[in-house]
Amino acid sequence: MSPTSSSEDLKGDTARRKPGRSGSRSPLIRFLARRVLTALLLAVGITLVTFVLTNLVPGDPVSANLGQRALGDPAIVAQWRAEHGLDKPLPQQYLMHLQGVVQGDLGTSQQSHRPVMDDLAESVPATLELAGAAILISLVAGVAFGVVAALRRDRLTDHLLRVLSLIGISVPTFWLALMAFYVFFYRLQVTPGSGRIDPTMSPPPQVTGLYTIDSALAGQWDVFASAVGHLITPALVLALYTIGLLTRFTRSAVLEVLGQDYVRAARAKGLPGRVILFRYVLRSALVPIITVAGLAFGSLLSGTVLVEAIFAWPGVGQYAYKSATTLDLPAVMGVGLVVGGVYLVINLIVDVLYGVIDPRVRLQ
Amino acid sequence: MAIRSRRPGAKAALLPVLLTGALALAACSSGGSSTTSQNGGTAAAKTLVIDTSFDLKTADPGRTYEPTGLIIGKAAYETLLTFEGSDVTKPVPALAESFELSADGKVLTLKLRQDATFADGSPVTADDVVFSLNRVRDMKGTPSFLLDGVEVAKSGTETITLTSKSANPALPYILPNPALGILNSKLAKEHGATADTGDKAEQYLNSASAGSGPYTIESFNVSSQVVLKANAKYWGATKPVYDKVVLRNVEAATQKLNISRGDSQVALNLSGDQVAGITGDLQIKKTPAANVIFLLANQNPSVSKITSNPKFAEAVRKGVDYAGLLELAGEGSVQAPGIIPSMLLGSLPPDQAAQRDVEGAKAALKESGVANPTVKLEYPSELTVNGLSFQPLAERIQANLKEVGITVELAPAPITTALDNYRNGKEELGLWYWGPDYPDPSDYLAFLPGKLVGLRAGWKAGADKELEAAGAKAATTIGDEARKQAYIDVQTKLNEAGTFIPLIQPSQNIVTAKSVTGLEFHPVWTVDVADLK
Amino acid sequence: MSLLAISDLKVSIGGKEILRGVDLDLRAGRVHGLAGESGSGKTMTGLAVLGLLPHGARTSGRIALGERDLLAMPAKELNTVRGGEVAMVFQDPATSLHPMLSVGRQLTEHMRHHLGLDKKQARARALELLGQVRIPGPEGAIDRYPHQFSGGMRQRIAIAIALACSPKVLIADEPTTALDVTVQAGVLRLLRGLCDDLGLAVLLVTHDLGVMSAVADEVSVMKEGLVVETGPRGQVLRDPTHPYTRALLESLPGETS
Amino acid sequence: MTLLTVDDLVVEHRTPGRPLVRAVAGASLTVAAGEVVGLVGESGCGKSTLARAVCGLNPAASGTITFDGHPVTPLGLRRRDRALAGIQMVFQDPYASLNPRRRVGAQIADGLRTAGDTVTAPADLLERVGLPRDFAGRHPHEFSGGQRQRIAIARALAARPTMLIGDEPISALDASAQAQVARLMRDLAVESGAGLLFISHDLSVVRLIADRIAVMYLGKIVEVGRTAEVWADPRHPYTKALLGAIPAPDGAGVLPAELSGDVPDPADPPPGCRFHPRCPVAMDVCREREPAFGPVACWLHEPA
Amino acid sequence: MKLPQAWRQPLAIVGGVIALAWIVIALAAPLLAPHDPLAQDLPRLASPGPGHWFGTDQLGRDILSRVMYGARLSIPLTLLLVVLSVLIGGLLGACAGYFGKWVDETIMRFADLVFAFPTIILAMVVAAALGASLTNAVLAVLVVAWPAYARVTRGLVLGVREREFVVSGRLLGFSAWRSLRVDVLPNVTGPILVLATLDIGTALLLLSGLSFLGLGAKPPSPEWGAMVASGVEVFDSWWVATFPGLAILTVVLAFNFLGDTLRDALDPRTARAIKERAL
Repeated sequence: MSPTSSSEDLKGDTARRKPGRSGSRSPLIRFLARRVLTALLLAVGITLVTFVLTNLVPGDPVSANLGQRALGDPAIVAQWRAEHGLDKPLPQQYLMHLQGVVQGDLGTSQQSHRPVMDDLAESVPATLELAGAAILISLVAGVAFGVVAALRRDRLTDHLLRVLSLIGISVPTFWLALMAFYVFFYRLQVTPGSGRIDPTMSPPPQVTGLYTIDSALAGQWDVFASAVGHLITPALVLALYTIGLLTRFTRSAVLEVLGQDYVRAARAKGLPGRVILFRYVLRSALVPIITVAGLAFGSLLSGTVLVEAIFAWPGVGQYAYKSATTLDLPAVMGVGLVVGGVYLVINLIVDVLYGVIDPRVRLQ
Repeated sequence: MAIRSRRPGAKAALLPVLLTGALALAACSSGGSSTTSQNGGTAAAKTLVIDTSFDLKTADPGRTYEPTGLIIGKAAYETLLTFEGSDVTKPVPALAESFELSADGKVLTLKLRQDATFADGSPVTADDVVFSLNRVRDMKGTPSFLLDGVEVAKSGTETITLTSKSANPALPYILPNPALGILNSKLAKEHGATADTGDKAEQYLNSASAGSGPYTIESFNVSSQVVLKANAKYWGATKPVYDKVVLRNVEAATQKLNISRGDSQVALNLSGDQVAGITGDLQIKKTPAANVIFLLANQNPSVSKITSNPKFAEAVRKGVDYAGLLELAGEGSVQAPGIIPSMLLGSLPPDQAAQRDVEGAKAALKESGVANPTVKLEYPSELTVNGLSFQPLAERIQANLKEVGITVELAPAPITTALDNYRNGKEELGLWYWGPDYPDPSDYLAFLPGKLVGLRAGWKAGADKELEAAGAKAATTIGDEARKQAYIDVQTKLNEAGTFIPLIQPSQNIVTAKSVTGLEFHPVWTVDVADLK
Repeated sequence: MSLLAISDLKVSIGGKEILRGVDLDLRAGRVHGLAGESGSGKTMTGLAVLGLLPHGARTSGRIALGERDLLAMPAKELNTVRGGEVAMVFQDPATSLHPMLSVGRQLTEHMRHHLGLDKKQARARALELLGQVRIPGPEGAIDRYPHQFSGGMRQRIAIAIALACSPKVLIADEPTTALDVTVQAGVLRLLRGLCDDLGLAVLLVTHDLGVMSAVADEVSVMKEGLVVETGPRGQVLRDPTHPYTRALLESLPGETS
Repeated sequence: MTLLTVDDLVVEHRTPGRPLVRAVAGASLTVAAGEVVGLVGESGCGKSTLARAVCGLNPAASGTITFDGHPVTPLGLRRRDRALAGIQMVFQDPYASLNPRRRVGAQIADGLRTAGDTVTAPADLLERVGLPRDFAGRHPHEFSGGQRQRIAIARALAARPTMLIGDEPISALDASAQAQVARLMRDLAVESGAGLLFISHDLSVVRLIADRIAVMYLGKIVEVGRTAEVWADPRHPYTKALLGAIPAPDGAGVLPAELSGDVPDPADPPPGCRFHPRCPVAMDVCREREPAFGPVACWLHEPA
Repeated sequence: MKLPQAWRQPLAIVGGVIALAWIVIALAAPLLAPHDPLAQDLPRLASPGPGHWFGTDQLGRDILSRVMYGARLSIPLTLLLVVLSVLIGGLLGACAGYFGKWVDETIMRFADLVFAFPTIILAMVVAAALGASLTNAVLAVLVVAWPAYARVTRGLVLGVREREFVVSGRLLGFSAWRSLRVDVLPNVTGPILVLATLDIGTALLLLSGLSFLGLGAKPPSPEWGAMVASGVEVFDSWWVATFPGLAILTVVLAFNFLGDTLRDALDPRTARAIKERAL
């Protein structure tokens, strides 16, 4: 059950966030200190949980990483174990890993034989590009639909959007990905195939790792077009759930704000509807919307595991899946850390946005 | 998290520039301000896109043992011997000019070509050969067993001798394995190659190739794609046709869509069902693969009192509907009469294949004295062989045996777990496959009691003396006809014992665009990219 | 002079009649008090004038602002009346000011919209208004946010906002109910003073007969959607004719009981 | 006989990340059995906090509260001390004071159980607060605010309290119901011989029912006295201002007197007399020293 | 609760009818299904047509029958899963909210930790650790599902705990436990039930997602996610993946329709809106 599945939860969350932010002395420093502390605790927690879980999995990483023939040779197996530190007792393995993490070394992946850092450096931008595009699409579409639904409350448009948004949160992502790929790519032949760009093209020079941005920066417009083309379908598939979620949230948030006294007061001032909507209503409604969007990003990361597989998107979801099924401990822990980090960064962004939007948060 | 340079090419350029010649130039140009227009700018830049489900861990030939790795290894490295086309019965010279096996089968003498050069232009020397082969053996990587007990020595600049302790008639068949590709020892040593367990060259070899093959590695990612680039200085007579070859990691189902739409030119892993729906301007090549899918019935009574009962094994063997399994595997697949696949020396003739006999199976089950047995069938859930998933096979076997009166509980597990149980001989019934490490029947002696695969079936040495004796004889027999007879004898006995029940050889279905010619399926390295035109 | 005349105003929401024919007459410089218990329809009357009734409300009757009928007015035109000619102050300043917009912004934007002032002019006028409602330090106050003010100050700000476009009619809906008595006194004095100085016609909706007695010139008492009694303050509060008004007065914990 | 003694009570509110607020800053008060004490003051002056502290709902930072000889201890997760069950409270919000999921009768029965009363029926208590007996079987949402407040009173009474506390019990009610409910509370308390501490910001209601009035300003009690005396002759300038600000519904058109300035932030109270920044008659001494005495905490009325 | 009015909403009716239909299918699958869901006796990969309206799969099994039998697996397990998450999460959240202090800190930090993982990845690792089976998949989803309830319940309890009737109860001598049981919990169940109804869909999506990844149902059991996964291999035979996917979609949709309506009925603001319309 994704954390985004309940409005109560989210409202509770916003409500909890607002008070108690920052203190009287140096609010920023206190705030940051608390964040960093949380981050550290979370990081340790994540590594511990992944470590324990991965070690609970029956099976031996050796089996996933050596050939059938080599598995029969104890010398090769022992050599492989020693190479990956698996001959050490578990607590020591964990401590060694933590030590590495502290030094910025996530270890070497057992399956790719490369530093986990390098693997992540390749897969994370791919996922960020996909998830970022999806969240962008869902924000724009979700907020727009939600506002329209709220303004057309109880009319046909509203009912239609309500049903559509419910469908959006009800479609199994993996199935939708499959259907989209089958219909648009295979049957209708309107979308490009799997991967991030046309296979005949070289990726643009690395700046951000996001092909769309990098290609635009380099002025390689053919690559840009290809990257965007490849991005659209998976991003849309991934976004559908979030669009549904945000539509519903925006609708209720806007309705709630529309019922506020200050909106009535604004109408009493004779302000045009447009001004009231954008300046008075949306501004307030943005607070819960941002909370949901932040949480939705988390659920998008879940979705990528399923979508990336079907669109052969070389992202962190695929990497995580592969690492988890091959018991590639350093990789799983690396993924855990990155994802936890993303979670924290998103929380931070959400908090900062609260401050930007709401002076009550800012000026305490 | 520091976002490091994404492209291996770029990384290479950042390293101290130790590269010489074309490789360095290429690396710089692709790593620096390279753009697509530059890459694609050369008027007739030809790109070939190959879709395959990656089974890939490394591009270091000394560690490579996975199908995808072998494709890459074959393209980037060259071996002393090779096979002509898809014929694996006769090794032919490659980097070696000629070879000769001594009468006792212990010493293989090879004469090295003098005109071969690595991609950086330096010549392939005897030292490179000795270093490369020793490295594979001593590094204790996955393929090291290929050269177990083989001493490599050079005499002069042209001659290499490989000496084994006992007769090793399979050695010429082993040498073509791309894992035994010859690498530029100077370059490799500069990047950490030490030819022992402390070897550190893998990272370098994953980003650039140090071989003499027609292609070099431009970029390498174990989970998404590998890009090969034509070796502009290839010494051989047949120059690489494509400027760039992209191998993408794509699920079998997607491979089909991609090739149907022209998004790729080669699809390597389509299952029979997927090929059946292919239409349009595509060429389909269906060849029985060298992989043999088999059932194992554990002989260790402490693992299973049921499967160790020989009559029970017989019931299973008679109970399986082989035709039904072939139907699932699709056109081009064949039933495996014995454990040795059809294209190898010593394979059993098709008429010796087991037939379904439900009544016979029921009778055998009755004889076994086990009433209403329930057995657990373990298999790797996500494993596919030649595009064929184990899942439906297991389900069909379950249904088949139900008719006989055997209840089969399916226990799929991720490969790590399943393989672990298999390796430790803990599976009651197992569904696995074996692909030849090298195209020689001696590879299959592993199935005998006390041997690698035999032990996995709980078959300890001494469990079947007669069979073991036949195996020992086959191992040392020299001469094709004699060997053939010896291996047929081994397999007949093996089938009688019933520990392993060979099922099918799936079809390797390769679909190519009309524009692509020259494709040959190869049992060892699947496909030689250099063949494609 | 009658500025705003409400005649036979009927409002129904969801089929239920909330107002059943209300007549009121507001005159310049006079405070007209509208009393009644909760649910009597007094707030609805105030909202009806500005067309701010809840979703799905139906109206009939006439609300005449001079010659024009506000009920029949197209939405666009009504928007120019709102805030421009008729302004409103709400019950709770804690909720009627937007918490995320600065005081200055909430003071100026409708001025710029209605009066076409530029940023600078609007700000100057805003400062003047803040002084007029006796906000200490208008220069500093204008850039602050509502939560940085006390309840009484917020209500003064709300009054300043209402006065910004020099309306002729001010509707004050329970403007002091959310305030403490000591603060209430100040706001009532301010309201009375503005009415006298600017010649505003004020409709003061309140349930508090004490407040009514303090500032209203005329008093109307509502019950169940109808005005049961209207008259000068002294007469209605001291010598009510309608039994309901009497009952209201008697329930009060004053000396009269 | 003094039933409840509050002596120099200090109650602090801590919110992480915010300055400490002394909601009650050294208040003393007594209530005798059968006596009705009205506690008045503006919102935020700490009167509700004081009431909650008396019930053990807010811990005292310093000072003592004694009820019938027992010290009042803060209510933790354990059951409330039996000896303190004699203090019962009626809250402000009639819509939150009853459990919406339980029948009214059952909730009143809770009170009876507390008193160990097996004879009285919940319906009897409903009758006492002027409601029909058959209301016992209904759920709270079927009632108006005034009715709910009566039910809440009935529940509190069921526990046979010797000390009843009303925390703004009438402020959410319609004007016409306010006086009735207030009188009901008084009558029932006095009838049963219990003390009543009645908290309100509405002086006119308090005046109606209280024997004594305590006026609170910014965490302190600034004046205590017999209701009639305080009403007729308020001595503290704040009490004067408070009384002067009440508009009389006499139809005379007299604007109430204004008290300038705002209530200061309780987290940062002014030095000296807390009222001095708003006091029309403030003297130098008021700015420097706090008048920590009674019954009128004002330098003008320093006891000899 | 204003259920009777809520039920008059078209969404609720549609949701109710679909949910009811699925429950009937689940209960009566043996009677309704035209074929044995496990029998491999039909032509392989036959397209939808008479005799096999949803077509057949790779092994020649009737997809319609499998989809019907799938309801017997997915629906009860999903319900069980949600009930368990509500019980575990609700209880932990209620304790955290009511008792506060270190109890709160411990439980909520733990919940935060779970939240920091993408649900499916955590569930994936848990499922892998426990071994692939539908029950283990339920356990895996349980691991990631309870914190949502813990959070919501905690928030609700925090809100209710300070309500005046709860305080009144404590003043009347209720023990903390009795207070929690009598006054607090009954007043938080409504919203939690709504959340649970809405979560039935999410839970089914997650469960079938795990099966899709091969970490759930064991073959040959006709679990919908696993059926979609097997359909991936035979893209051309679109029916293999389409129908089980539609099954998931309709069940999730039905419960979301119901949950949505319930929420409207319960949420005071929207409840008012419904009432207004009904008036």
